[in-house]
Amino acid sequence: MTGINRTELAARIAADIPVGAYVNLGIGAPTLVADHLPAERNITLHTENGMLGMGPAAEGDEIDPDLINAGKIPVTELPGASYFHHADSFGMMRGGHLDVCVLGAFQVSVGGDLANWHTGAPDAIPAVGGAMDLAIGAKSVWVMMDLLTREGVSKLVEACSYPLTGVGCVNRVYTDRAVFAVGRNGASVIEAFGDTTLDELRELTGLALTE
Amino acid sequence: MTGINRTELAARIAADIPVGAYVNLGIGAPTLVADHLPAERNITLHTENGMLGMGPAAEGDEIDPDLINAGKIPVTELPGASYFHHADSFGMMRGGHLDVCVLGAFQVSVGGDLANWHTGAPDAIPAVGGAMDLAIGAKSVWVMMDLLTREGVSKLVEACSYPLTGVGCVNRVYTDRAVFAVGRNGASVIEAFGDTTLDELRELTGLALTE
Amino acid sequence: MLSKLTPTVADALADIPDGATIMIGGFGRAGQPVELIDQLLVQGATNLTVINNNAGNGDTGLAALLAAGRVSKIVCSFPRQTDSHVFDGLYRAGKIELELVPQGNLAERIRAAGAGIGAFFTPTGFGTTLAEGKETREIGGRNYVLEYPIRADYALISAYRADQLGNLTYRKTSRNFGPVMAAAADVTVAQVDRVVGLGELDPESVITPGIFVSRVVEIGDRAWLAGADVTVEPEGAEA
Amino acid sequence: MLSKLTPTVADALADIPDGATIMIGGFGRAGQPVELIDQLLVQGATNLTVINNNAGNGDTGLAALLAAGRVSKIVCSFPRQTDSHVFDGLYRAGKIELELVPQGNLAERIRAAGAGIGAFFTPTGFGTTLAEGKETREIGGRNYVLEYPIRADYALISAYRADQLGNLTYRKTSRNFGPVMAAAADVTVAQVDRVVGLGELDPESVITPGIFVSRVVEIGDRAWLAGADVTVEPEGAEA
Repeated sequence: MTGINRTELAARIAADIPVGAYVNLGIGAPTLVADHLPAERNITLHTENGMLGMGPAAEGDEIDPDLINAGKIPVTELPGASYFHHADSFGMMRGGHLDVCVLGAFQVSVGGDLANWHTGAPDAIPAVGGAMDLAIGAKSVWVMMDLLTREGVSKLVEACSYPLTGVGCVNRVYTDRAVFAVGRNGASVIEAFGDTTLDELRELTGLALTE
Repeated sequence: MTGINRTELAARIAADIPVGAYVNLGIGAPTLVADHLPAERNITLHTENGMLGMGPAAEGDEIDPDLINAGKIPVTELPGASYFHHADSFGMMRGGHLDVCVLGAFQVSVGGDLANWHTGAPDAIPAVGGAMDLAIGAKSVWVMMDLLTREGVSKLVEACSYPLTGVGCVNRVYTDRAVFAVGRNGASVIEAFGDTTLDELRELTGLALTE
Repeated sequence: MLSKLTPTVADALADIPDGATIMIGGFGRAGQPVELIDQLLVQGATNLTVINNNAGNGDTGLAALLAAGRVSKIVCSFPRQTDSHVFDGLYRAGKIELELVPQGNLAERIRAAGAGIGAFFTPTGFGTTLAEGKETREIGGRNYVLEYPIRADYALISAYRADQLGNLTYRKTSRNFGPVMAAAADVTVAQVDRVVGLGELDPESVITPGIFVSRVVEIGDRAWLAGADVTVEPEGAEA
Repeated sequence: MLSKLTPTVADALADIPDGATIMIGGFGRAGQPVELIDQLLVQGATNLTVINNNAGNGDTGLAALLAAGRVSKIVCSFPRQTDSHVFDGLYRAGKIELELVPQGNLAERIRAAGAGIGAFFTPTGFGTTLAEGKETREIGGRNYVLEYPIRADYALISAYRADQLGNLTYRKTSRNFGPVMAAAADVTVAQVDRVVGLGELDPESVITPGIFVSRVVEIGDRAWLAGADVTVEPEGAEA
């Protein structure tokens, strides 16, 4: 039973992003996708704190405290960039203008529900940021995550047990073992990695996955 | 029985506009008010088609088809001007940021209802433009009009017979005979012009005006 | 490199089908996409719904499109003008449907479509005939009318400068409906005076980011602006 | 000539009363009105409601204001950060009230206050615990939550350049909440790096028109921007 590593997964996701797309990459692992988007594919990156045309992380003299991404990391500006205020930036997301948004998740349900903002722990300090906006913030919302927790429990589930970030908002789930389509018709396997089989995925997830 | 002419009325209105105010002057007679706002009073004019800091009408070489006012007349730009789009411009009005808006009217009721967009004639082609937005578009909404129609009928009324532009939105009515306050407490006379008396105004309008 | 630049207005509007809903920018002459409107007449699509602040005037542009019987419905704030005889005639003859919308509600409804807002409560129009039949609500002591988004299949707008990514700047009061319409249509076509090189537009001054623009057609400097580049006071202005 | 220029931050914030609702701009460090926040601590007003994207971090700025017990309620999207120990402690001790709002709803609710919108239907948050108890509605097959405007008595924001009329420009991603907050408060105080002469700001590039700004305080160039004027790539940037 094999899968792919995080770098390979980022490359796999990048390969599915259409040429010329406008894309928001969530904080954390999804930012790795940017490393696999060569300039000739003309992907424009959006950061919800008010910019289109975001370039790679800033280094050395490039670092400018007025130019950061949603993770508050200094970034750079590409030719053709533009700046706008927060209401315009989130309107851009809510209005469905971005083609793809890639997010991390605690859990995704077969129906496309997303849980990625809160573990549900009663003493946790809640913090949502832009998570719920990103969840409904693009024509296609893709999740990038490991299929299983460290304890071996599937994060692709029949119904999320963690508090929801969005309802029926996820279209695809990219994991280290397989790529899944989720939504109204339930979960199906788009591609299994390595020698992973559909039966294995059914066993790992406990879900009635279709091909 | 005397009153003041339109130029005097425009000057009278201008005198009531506070120093430093942001003001929208409606199409028609209200534009005359601009002639009585000297630069040292620091009044900023708004035009709802997307500009603050509008200057006088453009003449000769100043005329620029990209720079017009709400009446589609070429205007000029003063130092410190700014441009913005229609949603932002009407948000500025609706949000109560303008200090004063001066409008013409067919009728104003003692409660402050405004009728200035439609005569109610069944065969008229309706056209509202920004009238309903202007009616609720400033902290103070003032009407500039003759007190009587050419037929001698009062335009300050108990209740508007023409279709309404806004409900309870007018604060003051500046006419050739007197200035009235209108609103929840009904109509009162702020100032009568010339030798006009309160009794005359009551007779002309048929209203129980207070002082 | 990918580019949104489209060689001709004909290419830019070729795929507009019959029955399309089309936003057209402009307030008076300022911001009116003249060449795109003229091409829409040539292009032939019919049974159109047009969203514009006005309903055409004189006998050219939008008025010509109306006169050719190509517009079945118009959504606007101010159809009646001194020379709007084409619209007037069609309206009186019952040959065109009119949805009259207060100008600020029109702008905000278009903005709502672009920003993914499902509906909003506006004070404008409350208690008037234009709010008849609409849901109302008192919020915090003020009365509001519930209004819904207005979107379109196409938006035809005019801007000043563009780059190949579709980033746009406008000029003075010609900005008007352009930015909100660009965000509210499936396909936005912008005609611009000039296309500039990538990186030549100041990212701080881009008014419509390219994400909202599908196609850009360079028209060339307008006669009265010829010779005047990015200036505050163009020379050779016409009346 | 009248001017909104105010000599010191102390003058600019002198009239803030106890119990005031105060918006504070910024996303992370970008756009944070550092000097105004520090002055708010000096100024002494207490029982404040603060609207900000975050809830302070480290021990300075907003965190210091919280630590001094001056804030009774905070409205924000992301209070939990690696070094938000001041807020964390107050929250766990029940000493501060938190209204958690998804970031885009926060921005749109602030925008609604400035634009006179009574309430709006947003898809963000539908079906989540943050929408519990809120009115919902299905419109056109999509589910929405009704959200209300957020206004304030004061907005404290940071901008890049200003003129005496209060017209503002921003710099890069420091624009963030500034423009919407400026329009949503009764009194907006902007700290800026530099004030320029009237007419020096391009009217096409003014992001916040002066109508939304009550007071402007010139702070001077920030250290890492010193020597860099209106440039795309400042020299001497710090980490």
